[in-house]
Amino acid sequence: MADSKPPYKLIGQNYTTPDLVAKVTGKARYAEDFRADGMVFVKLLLSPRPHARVVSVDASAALAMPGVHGILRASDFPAPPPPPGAPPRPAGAPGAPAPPAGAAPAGAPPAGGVAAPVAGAPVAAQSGAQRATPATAAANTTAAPPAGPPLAAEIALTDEPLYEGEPILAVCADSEELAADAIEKIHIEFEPLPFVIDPLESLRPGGPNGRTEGNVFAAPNMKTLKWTAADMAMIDQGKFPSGAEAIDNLSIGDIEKGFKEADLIIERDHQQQTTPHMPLESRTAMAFWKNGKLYLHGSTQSVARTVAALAGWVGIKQDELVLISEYTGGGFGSKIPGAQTMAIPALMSKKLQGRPVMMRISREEETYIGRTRPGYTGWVKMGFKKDGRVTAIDAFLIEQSGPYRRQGDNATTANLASLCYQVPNMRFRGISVATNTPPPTSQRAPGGLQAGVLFEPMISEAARKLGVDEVAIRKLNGPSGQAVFGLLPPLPPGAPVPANRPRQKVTSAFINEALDKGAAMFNWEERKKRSGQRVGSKITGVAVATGAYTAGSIGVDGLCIVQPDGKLIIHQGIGNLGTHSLSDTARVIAEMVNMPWEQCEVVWGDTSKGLPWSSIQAGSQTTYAHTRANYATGMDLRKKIQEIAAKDMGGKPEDYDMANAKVFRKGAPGGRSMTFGKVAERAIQLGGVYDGHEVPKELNAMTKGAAASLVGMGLMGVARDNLPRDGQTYSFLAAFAEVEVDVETGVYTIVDYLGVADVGTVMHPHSLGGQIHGGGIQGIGHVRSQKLVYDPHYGAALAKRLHHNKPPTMLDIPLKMEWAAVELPDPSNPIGAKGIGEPSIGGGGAVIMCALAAAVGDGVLRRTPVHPEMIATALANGGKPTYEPLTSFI
Amino acid sequence: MDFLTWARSPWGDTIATHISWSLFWAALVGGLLFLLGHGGYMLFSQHRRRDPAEVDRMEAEHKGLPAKIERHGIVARMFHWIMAASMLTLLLTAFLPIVGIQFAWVQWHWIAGMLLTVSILFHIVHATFFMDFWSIWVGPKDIPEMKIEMMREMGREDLAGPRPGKYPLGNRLYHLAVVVAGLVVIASGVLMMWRIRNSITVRNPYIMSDLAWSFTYVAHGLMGVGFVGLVIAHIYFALRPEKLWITKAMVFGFITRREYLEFHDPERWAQENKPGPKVA
Amino acid sequence: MPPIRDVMPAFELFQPATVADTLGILDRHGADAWIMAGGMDTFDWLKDRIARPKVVVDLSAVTELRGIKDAGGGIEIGAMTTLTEVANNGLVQERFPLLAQAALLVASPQIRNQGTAGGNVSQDARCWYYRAGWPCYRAGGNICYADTPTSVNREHAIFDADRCVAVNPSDTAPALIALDASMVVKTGGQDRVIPAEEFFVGPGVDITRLTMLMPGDLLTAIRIPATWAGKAHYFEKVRDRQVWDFPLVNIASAMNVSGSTIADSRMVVNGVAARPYRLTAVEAAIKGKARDKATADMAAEIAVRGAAPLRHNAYKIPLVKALVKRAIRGDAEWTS
Amino acid sequence: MSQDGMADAPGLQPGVSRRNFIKSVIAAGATVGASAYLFRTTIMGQNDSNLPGSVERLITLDINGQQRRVDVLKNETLASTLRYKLGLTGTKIGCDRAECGACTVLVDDVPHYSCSVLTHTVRGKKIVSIEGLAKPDGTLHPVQQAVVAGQGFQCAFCMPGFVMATAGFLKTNPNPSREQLAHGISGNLCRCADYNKILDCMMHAAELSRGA
Repeated sequence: MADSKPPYKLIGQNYTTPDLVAKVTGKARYAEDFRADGMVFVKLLLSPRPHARVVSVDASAALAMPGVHGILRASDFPAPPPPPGAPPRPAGAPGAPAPPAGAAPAGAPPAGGVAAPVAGAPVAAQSGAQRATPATAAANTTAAPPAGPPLAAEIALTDEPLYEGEPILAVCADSEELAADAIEKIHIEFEPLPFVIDPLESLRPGGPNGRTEGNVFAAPNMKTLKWTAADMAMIDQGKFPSGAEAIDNLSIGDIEKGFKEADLIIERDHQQQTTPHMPLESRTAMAFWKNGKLYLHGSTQSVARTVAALAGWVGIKQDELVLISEYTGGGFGSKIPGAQTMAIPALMSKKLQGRPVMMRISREEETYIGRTRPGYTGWVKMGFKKDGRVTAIDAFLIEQSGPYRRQGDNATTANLASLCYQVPNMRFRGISVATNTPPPTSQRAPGGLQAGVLFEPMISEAARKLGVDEVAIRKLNGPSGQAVFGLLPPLPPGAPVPANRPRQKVTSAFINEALDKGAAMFNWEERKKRSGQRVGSKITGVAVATGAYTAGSIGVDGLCIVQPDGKLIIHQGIGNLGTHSLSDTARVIAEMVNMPWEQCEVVWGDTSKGLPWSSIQAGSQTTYAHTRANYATGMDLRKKIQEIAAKDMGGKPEDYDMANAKVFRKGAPGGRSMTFGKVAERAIQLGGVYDGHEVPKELNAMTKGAAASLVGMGLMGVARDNLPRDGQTYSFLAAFAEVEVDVETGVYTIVDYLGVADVGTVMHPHSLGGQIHGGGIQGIGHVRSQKLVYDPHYGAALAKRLHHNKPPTMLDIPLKMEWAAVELPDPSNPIGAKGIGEPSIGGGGAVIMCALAAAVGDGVLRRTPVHPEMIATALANGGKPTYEPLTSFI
Repeated sequence: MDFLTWARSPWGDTIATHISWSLFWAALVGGLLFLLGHGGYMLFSQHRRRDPAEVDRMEAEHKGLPAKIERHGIVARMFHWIMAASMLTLLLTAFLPIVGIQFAWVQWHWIAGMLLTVSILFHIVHATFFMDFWSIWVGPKDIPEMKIEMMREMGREDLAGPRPGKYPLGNRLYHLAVVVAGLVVIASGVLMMWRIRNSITVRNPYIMSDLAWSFTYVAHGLMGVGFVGLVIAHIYFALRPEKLWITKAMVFGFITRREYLEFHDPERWAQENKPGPKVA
Repeated sequence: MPPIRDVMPAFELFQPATVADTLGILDRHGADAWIMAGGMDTFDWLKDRIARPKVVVDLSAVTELRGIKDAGGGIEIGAMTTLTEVANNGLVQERFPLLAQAALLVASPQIRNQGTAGGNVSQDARCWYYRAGWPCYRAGGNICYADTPTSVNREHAIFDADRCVAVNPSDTAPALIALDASMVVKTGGQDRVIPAEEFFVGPGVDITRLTMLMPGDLLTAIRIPATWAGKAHYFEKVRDRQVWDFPLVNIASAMNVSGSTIADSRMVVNGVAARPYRLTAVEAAIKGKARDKATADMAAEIAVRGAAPLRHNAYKIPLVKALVKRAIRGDAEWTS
Repeated sequence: MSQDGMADAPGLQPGVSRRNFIKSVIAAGATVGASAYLFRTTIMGQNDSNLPGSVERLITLDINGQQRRVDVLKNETLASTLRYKLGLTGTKIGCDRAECGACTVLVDDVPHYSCSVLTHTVRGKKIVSIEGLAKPDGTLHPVQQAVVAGQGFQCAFCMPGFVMATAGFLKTNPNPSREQLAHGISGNLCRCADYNKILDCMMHAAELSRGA
């Protein structure tokens, strides 16, 4: 569709986003910045136990305190929503056709790491289990037959806390001080229940189950799985029992054949840590009711796609909710449709006849309820030909799945390996073990970051052992064009094997071009010679790694108005979580009608202002989805301007062109013209499709509602993305890095980092650089320091402070980082753009693992985070890993 | 005032961690008050002893008695003094830091505790099999003696009634208190060995629940504080002039024939016509 | 009582302007008074609602406690002098660069702008079990949660543990001991000058505090004698993050090197015991020895004698060894 | 915020149980004698303004060049006062534990974590928050200008703190190397990890500051 480099005026240019000045002057208002007359405060009572049943609550002393207004408990919430697992899975299941129009627009991309809130299943929408990876869908369809009732979905308060820190009740008072004092007067009696911290302990015969329903998630709910004594004996010796029983099974090809063909086989045990999302703004919310409507100031990644979820949590209709979230202080997957806890102030306010209720979430509370990326305990075996070609991968990954649902990152990890290495023979086995630790959800490239950290060091090791260049081995195995990928569920016993079981394909893959560009920029050939060289006490490690992730969905709407004052108002249902996609994709409409950006305004973040249906701000979908939707909307607007011009100035619509907020005959910008303001006035006179009286039937109800609220305001452009797409959209990143390891102390410095992205057309260089580096650094943080730690005896969180869970600081990363993009447009997007948020993180984490291995030796570092002592003691010990190889949460 | 110190367990349960150290002061003050009270009473009250004339008469009667009668054999004395040394060490190491004299006390405390435990175990075996086990115990049959002793304390020296056997009643009651307190304190103390690093146990504070530990620590503290009173009383009586003969016996092992006759009921602790000193 | 955090309990606040007034307030309130210097440790105790002092005595207005002055070739640092001032002070940089470096490596710029010299040495243990408000030995209870078969104790002690295995987290404390500093402590009308080494106490002696400061005591100044000015100094801190992290292990050493011989030295590591751990055996062993690799190797072995690692912190033994070697090596070329 | 959390319960503050209170009184009586005990009851109340070092709740603060009269609790942090008493919500609370830097403000030109400063300690000092950085006519401060020019930051929750930390640092070192600047503003976390672009912007800010 798009040529290699169309001459855009706005797209690809740096500009100042419309929210920036407000942010830099302190005027931008986040959820906690709102105050209202008579506002009262809630504080949460968190469970001190990792798993227990609340037997009794005596809050009489608290409620008797003057200034205490009430408490909210789980029983105050609306009837439990449909159980997870029940709602239909959107696109992406093997062989599934494209999603039906209007139903559930491809919210969740195949290996995408995001929840897809689906109208009708609002609460489940946040569930990671909802994420429809082909692996998830497939694994679930082939698991054991249904047993027992469906699992209750997570709600914001509970009477059976499943992890330490889970909120049990909320107390509302005139001040937080008073609410805190009141909480200390509440007496709760618990019935203790067994709990699980380390998943392996749960698989031990006689080991505890994290839930009364079982210890592992197996569709549609749970079952109890215990490994054999022989398996456990291996674990006690520090070796992962790769032959043990699994729940999820997916494969492609024939792994036995693949390993037979291999000239080199590498096998590794592996441990990755669970990490918190930890956005800097916690999930604070303020709510009040007015005229039967709930007004909620919350912190959410998506806006349009939070409405259904939040309305469901509160138990109201979507049109009874006004959601205000103009600024969100980060989410990274933890606030895709906001947070369930937003319902707490909403319901408390309802109890208090609509009085404004503020719920500030502290950093410690955020650490408990703010969601996590699940860690893995696992094992991988890879086979390589002499030339470096991957012949087979066998992976067994146990996921620390938290107490509520199967997260499924592990299946996504396997799926991505099948994409990135184009493996002919692969098997994935997985178990999602219920742990009584804070629940996971999608975290920036769920499964993708873990995949890079898991597989990429093995690719580098193979290259070293086979004498193949590390860039070359990645090019040899990497995908290109419309590469095919994906694993398949086992066939029912006895069923005939179909000739071509359908797999997925990508819309574009230019990872090889990214590797070439990066190698040139990084001076790879020269620098790799330094790798492994020691000067003084320091060894240099130089490495390359790749990462990939989903980068776009389809089927959402766009909406804009040209006003009689000549301004183009672009309405965006997108949340403002800082990625700039909010305005970057708005510029597509301006580009389509050749409108100076200064005369455009973006409306966002307040559902009372008329916002169109949008993708979720997750899964790196937004840029792709909304360049398409806004392209369609811009074309609609352009067509309508041309039609009005033709009506007023004669000729055919296609004779007209436009620039500088004027429409004129093609090739005659100086001739007779109409200003857009005039066009808008005419549109209002004309009515019908022009001013929003008539809108396409295919639009989402939310867009229709928004359009209806804006009828008669000017010329309306509105459209749904009906553009075709053949395949799934993925973006890629090639990362290069150099590290310096002090072998005496194990302390290492990341000297240099370069990320080269295959993201199609560059929309906004400043923003793209920020995403490439931001993702890269989050990957670095995962590898070098971040973690969650629990005391196994009490099941209690220990790493509750930032200096415990250690997000990276400015001095833990290179002083200067570089980035580039290959700038080859994706053929399935009219602008050629793809997403970048998630593809950037896996490569960043992976390349540091690879560089450390280049410095200190292969196979030494098999767990993250890589603390200095792991390096120092392993080196002192002749390269043998000396840490606990399989223990979680330390 | 709380008699225990309370804390919130990691799971939010209220648990007792110790006895309140004010109880230590109470025991100390109580012990000293008793000492003053008893001393004062003894100063002003009539000393009850067998009439010397009667003793003379008895001495004449019991010609078969040796001049020196063994009261405590060498093993029993060793046990007593080892126990005394370890007990004093235990009390000093436990309570000096509380009164503000700070030093690294734990190692001394547990070593002394282990010594005490071993010596008590030995004593139990020894007393069971090699000593007159029942001579130290108090039972219902001692009630008449108790009554009469009380009356005698009130000055009714004229009353007839049983005299003590080998061990005076006070002695035996004291022993009973020490047995109870001692067994509790060493049982709890031995458990507490798992709470600290030492060369005997492998540290594991989780061998019992938080609640069970609460009881353990409170019991240890209560009995430990109890020992403050008991030890004060013990030392006091050991040093009292009218009891010095017992103290001397604990040092040298024997009493004189006269002391034997003066303080004991030869019926209840027969020493006549015995072939040599009894095995202690 | 259910846990609730991040809401400070109420307290009475005093902001005296002089040391005399401060001592009066402390005397009046005894153990009910909580001294706040920079507050960087205090706020956690208050916000966690673990400490609930009736009275907080804020020293920020006591100007006489601020500043660094020359004291006969040595220096005297007022207890309320900020760490930024210590790190940037010309006298400190010139005479005692290891102290300047130690101060510069504390936490983050804002913390150093507010945290004080007195507060940094007086701060409490950072053991995450203790800081969670669990009733451990250090909190007056009867258990160490960090030394059990299942505890996560990567950051805990390898030396001189006695029931409690928490470590002293200070960066400046080992530097001050290495420089043979002393602490000026006032109580009521009484002044005491205590050698820095004796200022810190281990759990064997007092399991509930890291320093000898008792209620009513006020640390007013730190005095550093001229003895080690201009000698060979070394400070290194190993930590997970390069900002806002406590030392896994740090080392402070001052050596008097004449020619290539170590005439005398003081060497202290921290993060390994409840009090900064002075390596007196190393000091004695390297006295009069050549400053070379053989001496460094020998010193490293001596340094870790008696170390008793826990389940997750055995790495501190080779780390102490490495740091001792590096301290002896200084900027020299040879590597281990 | 309760304006009178203290006044409600002099001495018997919320959370201090009666039992502990009585215990402390007994302890006090035992250690310092009866006169001190009587004295104590007065100082635990509000009626103690004549004692040295005692604190008035109604104070005047110099904030962004204005004198603001505020009723400040004894246990109130500067971040709370700014945000909840004075409506200056540009200062963000990210962790409330002096770890993230989002609440950074200038106190006499020196960057401080305002979540961990008692408001009473900044009486008589010059406070500048993000709202006070631009000139009254709206001209942005050089640091703000540089952020706008370089499209710095993503979610920007950390931005006010970073901007204040940089503004403060540049006063002490107007011509820093990139490394010096990184160290100078390293006390602020950015979870979007836009550090590289932030540093680019702030180096530009140093240039602009020198030019201005």
